[in-house]
Amino acid sequence: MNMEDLLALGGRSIKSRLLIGTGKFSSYPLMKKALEVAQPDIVTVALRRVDASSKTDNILEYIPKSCILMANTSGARNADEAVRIARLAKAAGTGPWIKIEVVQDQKYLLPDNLETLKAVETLAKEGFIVLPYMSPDLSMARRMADAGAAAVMPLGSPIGSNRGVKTRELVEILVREIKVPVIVDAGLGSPSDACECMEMGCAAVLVNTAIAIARDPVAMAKAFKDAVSAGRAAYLAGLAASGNKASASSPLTGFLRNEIL
Amino acid sequence: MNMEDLLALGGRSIKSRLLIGTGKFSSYPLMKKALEVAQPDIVTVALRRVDASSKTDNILEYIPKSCILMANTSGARNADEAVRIARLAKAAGTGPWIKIEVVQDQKYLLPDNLETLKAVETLAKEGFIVLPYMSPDLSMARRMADAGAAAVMPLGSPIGSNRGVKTRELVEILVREIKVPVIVDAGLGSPSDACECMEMGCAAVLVNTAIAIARDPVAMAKAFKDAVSAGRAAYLAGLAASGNKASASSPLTGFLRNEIL
Amino acid sequence: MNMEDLLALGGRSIKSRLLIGTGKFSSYPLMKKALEVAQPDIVTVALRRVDASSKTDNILEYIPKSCILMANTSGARNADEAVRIARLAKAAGTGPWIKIEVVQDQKYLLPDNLETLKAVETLAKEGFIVLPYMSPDLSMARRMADAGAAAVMPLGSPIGSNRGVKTRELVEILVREIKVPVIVDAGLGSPSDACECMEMGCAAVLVNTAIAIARDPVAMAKAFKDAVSAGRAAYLAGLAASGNKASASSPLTGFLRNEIL
Amino acid sequence: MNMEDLLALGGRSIKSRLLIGTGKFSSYPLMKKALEVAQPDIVTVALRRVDASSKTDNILEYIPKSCILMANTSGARNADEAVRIARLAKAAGTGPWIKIEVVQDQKYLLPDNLETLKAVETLAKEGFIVLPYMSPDLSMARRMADAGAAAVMPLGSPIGSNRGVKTRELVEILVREIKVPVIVDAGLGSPSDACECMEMGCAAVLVNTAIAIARDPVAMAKAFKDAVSAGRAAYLAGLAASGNKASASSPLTGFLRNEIL
Amino acid sequence: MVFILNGKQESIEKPLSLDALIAAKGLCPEKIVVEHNFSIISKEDWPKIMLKDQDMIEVISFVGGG
Amino acid sequence: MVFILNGKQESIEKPLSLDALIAAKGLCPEKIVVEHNFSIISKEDWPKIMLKDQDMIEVISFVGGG
Amino acid sequence: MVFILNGKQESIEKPLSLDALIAAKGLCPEKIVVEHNFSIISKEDWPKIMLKDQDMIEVISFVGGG
Amino acid sequence: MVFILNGKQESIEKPLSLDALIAAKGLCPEKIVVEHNFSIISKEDWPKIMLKDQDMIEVISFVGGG
Repeated sequence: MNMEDLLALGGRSIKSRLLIGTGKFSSYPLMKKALEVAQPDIVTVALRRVDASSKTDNILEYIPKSCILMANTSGARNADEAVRIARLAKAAGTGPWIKIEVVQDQKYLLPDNLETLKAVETLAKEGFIVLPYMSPDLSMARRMADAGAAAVMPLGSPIGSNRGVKTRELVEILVREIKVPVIVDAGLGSPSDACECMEMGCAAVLVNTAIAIARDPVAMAKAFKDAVSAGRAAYLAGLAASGNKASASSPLTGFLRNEIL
Repeated sequence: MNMEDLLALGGRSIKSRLLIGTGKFSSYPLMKKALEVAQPDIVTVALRRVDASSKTDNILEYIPKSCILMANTSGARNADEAVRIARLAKAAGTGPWIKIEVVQDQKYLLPDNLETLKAVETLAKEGFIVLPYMSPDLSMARRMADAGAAAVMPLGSPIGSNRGVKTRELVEILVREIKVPVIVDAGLGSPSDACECMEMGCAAVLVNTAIAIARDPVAMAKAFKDAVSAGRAAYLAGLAASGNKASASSPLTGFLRNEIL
Repeated sequence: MNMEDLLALGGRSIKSRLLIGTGKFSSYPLMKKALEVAQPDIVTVALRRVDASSKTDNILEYIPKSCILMANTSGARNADEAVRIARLAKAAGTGPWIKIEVVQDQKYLLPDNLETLKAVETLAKEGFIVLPYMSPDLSMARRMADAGAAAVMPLGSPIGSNRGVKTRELVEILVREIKVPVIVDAGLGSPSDACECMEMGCAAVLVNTAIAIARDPVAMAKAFKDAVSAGRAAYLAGLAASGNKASASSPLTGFLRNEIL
Repeated sequence: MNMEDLLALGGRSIKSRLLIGTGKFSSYPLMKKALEVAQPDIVTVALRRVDASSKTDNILEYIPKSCILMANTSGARNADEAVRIARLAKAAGTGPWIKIEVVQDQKYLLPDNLETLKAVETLAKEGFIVLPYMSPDLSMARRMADAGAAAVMPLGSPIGSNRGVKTRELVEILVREIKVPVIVDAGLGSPSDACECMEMGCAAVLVNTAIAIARDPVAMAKAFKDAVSAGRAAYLAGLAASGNKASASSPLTGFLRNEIL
Repeated sequence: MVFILNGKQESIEKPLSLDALIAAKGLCPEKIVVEHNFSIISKEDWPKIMLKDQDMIEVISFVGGG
Repeated sequence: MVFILNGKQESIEKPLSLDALIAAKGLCPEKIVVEHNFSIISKEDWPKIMLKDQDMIEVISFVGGG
Repeated sequence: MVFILNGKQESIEKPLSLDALIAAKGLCPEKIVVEHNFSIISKEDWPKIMLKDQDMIEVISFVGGG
Repeated sequence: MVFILNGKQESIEKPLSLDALIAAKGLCPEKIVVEHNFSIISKEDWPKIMLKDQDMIEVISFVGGG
């Protein structure tokens, strides 16, 4: 893949278009191995109350130092809570990168676009690099971009469902119409799903569950990495149009008829 | 991807699960570059009457010596013609590898499974390594395997249509039920299509048009190569099941409620 | 279909779950015939400046008196304009029924959920029966319902595109989670699309382009009417689950083996 | 639906394009009710060894006399067995109509196209009206038609799977290329599936499981009947093409801008 | 004196009421609604409204729409 | 003497005709078809067929099927 | 005197500073962030904060998340 | 005397062997295969084959194909 194809995001030049989430791995060491093979530039983490009794490791020690840490605001049910978590995350040392995730609906974990927009407005003003997880809607994506979102992250299908890009129709429109990068987040279940997103012209994808709960998360992480660069390369190389009829790839050899020309 | 994951085919151990067709490239040198980056083990060619007047190059000089040459029988309308072309190809030096392609229908270029089966029977007896291009039908695929086909090559969609794996329902059944490798041939339009086939458990894919007529065939060849290994790796790594509901990848942080536990 | 299966909407009991739009018909008399065969209870119309010079007929004379007239706010780019059009429509005699349509994007004509929500709030307070055309997003659909929308009308695909229910994943969630009726509006291109929506549990569908520009709009109107009742009936009759394996519908006759039992 | 739109099949003019199978109903009286509302012209039955001990009713007494009885050859594993069953059926009084069903594969119950073709040749010569259940393959469908099949019946998906028209790509080609009627058999799970087949230009559909195991088979039978006529009507009425962009169905009202023209 | 009717400027010499304007334009009262300087005027009030300079009048009716 | 009826072996002492067998089994002639050693026997010929040792008889009727 | 730590009420007899609390709980300062009555307190300020009755303290750290 | 080469009729006066024909046509032996009256002729046998009237010769080579 073209070495010069870097993604400009939050003032950085991002090499890997595969963002990886750190939830659901059976162990930190396993997660570390997966991150080492996938080599993401951006890795997401969450925040939680410390349980003084349990002596769990510090997850940050298992994430390559080269990675940009992006905390998410999971658990937030409105803009204020998201803002509060973002500030805690910054104080805790993840720096300015924040994935806004505001969810009211506990069944499908679908984002609340309106509260998410409010959080984008506040945090962008405070200098955060804001990547909102959102429901694919052009009008709200425009507002988030105008409010200073560094990218928009529409869902492909519900978080952890591994159902793929079921929202393709709407995501394709975002890709064409929104001026900031479009990163598909949530629901991608297989490398071919991620590859498809990149072929559509998405700037990147964020994957967590499909890697973390695979039988072999390390091999799956590598598979996603390769599929993402393949899809990006295909997008840049110009996919041929599809047609309804067949078009021979071999000459329809004449000699078999023995016709006298 | 696991170095030991080789495909046993025709008595050989095949490393690359991407077979490439050589038709439709705008030039032989361009084709050569594409083959050099994609590094296929098996490359298909066709036969045609020599035109004494035109001084075209010898395509074989543009195909890496390391590649297995597999002639196809394109142009054949029945088993006898396919057998005749196969023998000519062998005499011309492609060795025992032959892709059987028997087509009556000139609009969709769909294979004739019955004549194809007859050609498989004859050529397998003659010691050819026979890979039949076929319409995805379990009963005929079984017969071809029993008749000595080294693999079966069901179509994803019509040749050159770039429509993808429209026959997924039937191809998946072949993968589960047929004892020889299943190689999807024809119709794959993008790397994600190829990746999807590999995730389904196909042994390999054969791609020509989608690479040859891409804006940048060399980059597209590389993209297909990466997507195929990604899909294979994902198959081996065990894709997680997909579900109808969401499943949180982050803890639903408790501290925001400030509830007194 | 069960005679008692009526849709409670805006204080009325609606018999036909096919709402029809009146745009794009080649003539008013043709539209009249289509409405007569489809027998919708609710028909949408738009508003426009009178052109004193042209002596066009009054469309209302071509709509059966029994129909509920529902004006749309097409042309509105924000809530204020939508409210203004709604009031004009009411003054012009369509009564309290209003379809809110607020569109900024002129390429895909996608609704602006936020301005649409504001218009719902204002008009519901004024006593309108408000049906918002919206982008399928659970959080905004909930707000519209809470603000007094009589139903929510998510798009299946862009207006006039005839692409079908490309937003199925999100619409299905609305059907399960939203307490007001879900009516798929826009993009339904064929009776099978409408039938599919009803099988999913949608309360109704709104169709215009697919009927108006069919070769035979009258026959197509009847086809949509039948497909909608078929889909509704299937939903009520309880569709059987689908499986991955086959399940014989005939006994696998024993006598052919002539086995001695 | 147009009264003159009759299907010429086996020398008869068929009014209903919904053929119904009689397997899997919880009781004969229930089946009878379903047949009475769906009013099929053609109904399929199977043959089985009489169990002298059990005193089951005669299914024929529960099928309207007006229906054409078509026995299937389920249980046959090759052409000879199918021919033998066909002759028994004729002797038993179903007359010349026979659905050929030759299945080797007991997991997916997929038809054996080659043995099916042989049975078509034999039975057509004997004067049977032969409708072969087949795997959607153009070359074999052509042979069956040439051998005298009255129609070809490609599967939509495996028998009883209720998965719909997963073979659409291939069935559409049969519809365009085969000179006899194409009737989709097996796998149709919902009325919208049946409607879709008819919109594609199929001559008819054969449904059994989706009706028989619905919660309310009688209502479901009616739903399929209506969906089939809707789909046929839509096909005749000329479905409008679908597009990628939106196309306004309402005038984009000018007065809101208050611009001075 | 000038006024704006459906976005087009028009000028008149002598005083004119809304209903006279509608009549003059040959518009059918049954099928239209009239907005005068952004407020909707019911038919019975048309005679009471005398056009003033720079008045903005919109005359609207129904058309096909989805 | 033994014969096979629908795959089950049965034995009889004295001669038996097909129609007698059908009657003995209480099968309704209207709804069945009988195959004797692989050839279909029409109802009128049932009385003519006397069972022989090792005869194979199939009695078939219609059931639900798709 | 009582205070709320991560939602659990705790009581102490003698005065306690934030850093003393963290130390007492055996929490590793490097991996946590502390919120005192809804305002975030940087490590260097922990010693300055003496717990008061009804104070609400949250101690947060990173975990895996998508 | 006439023969058919790749579907085109050609005529010659004096006797001609297959290898002479190939040479005359300027075809590169390495990249072609020759069929003479439906049987494939290996390069070493080309000189032995003298063209006869109505002979049918096909000269084939590889091209791109999928």
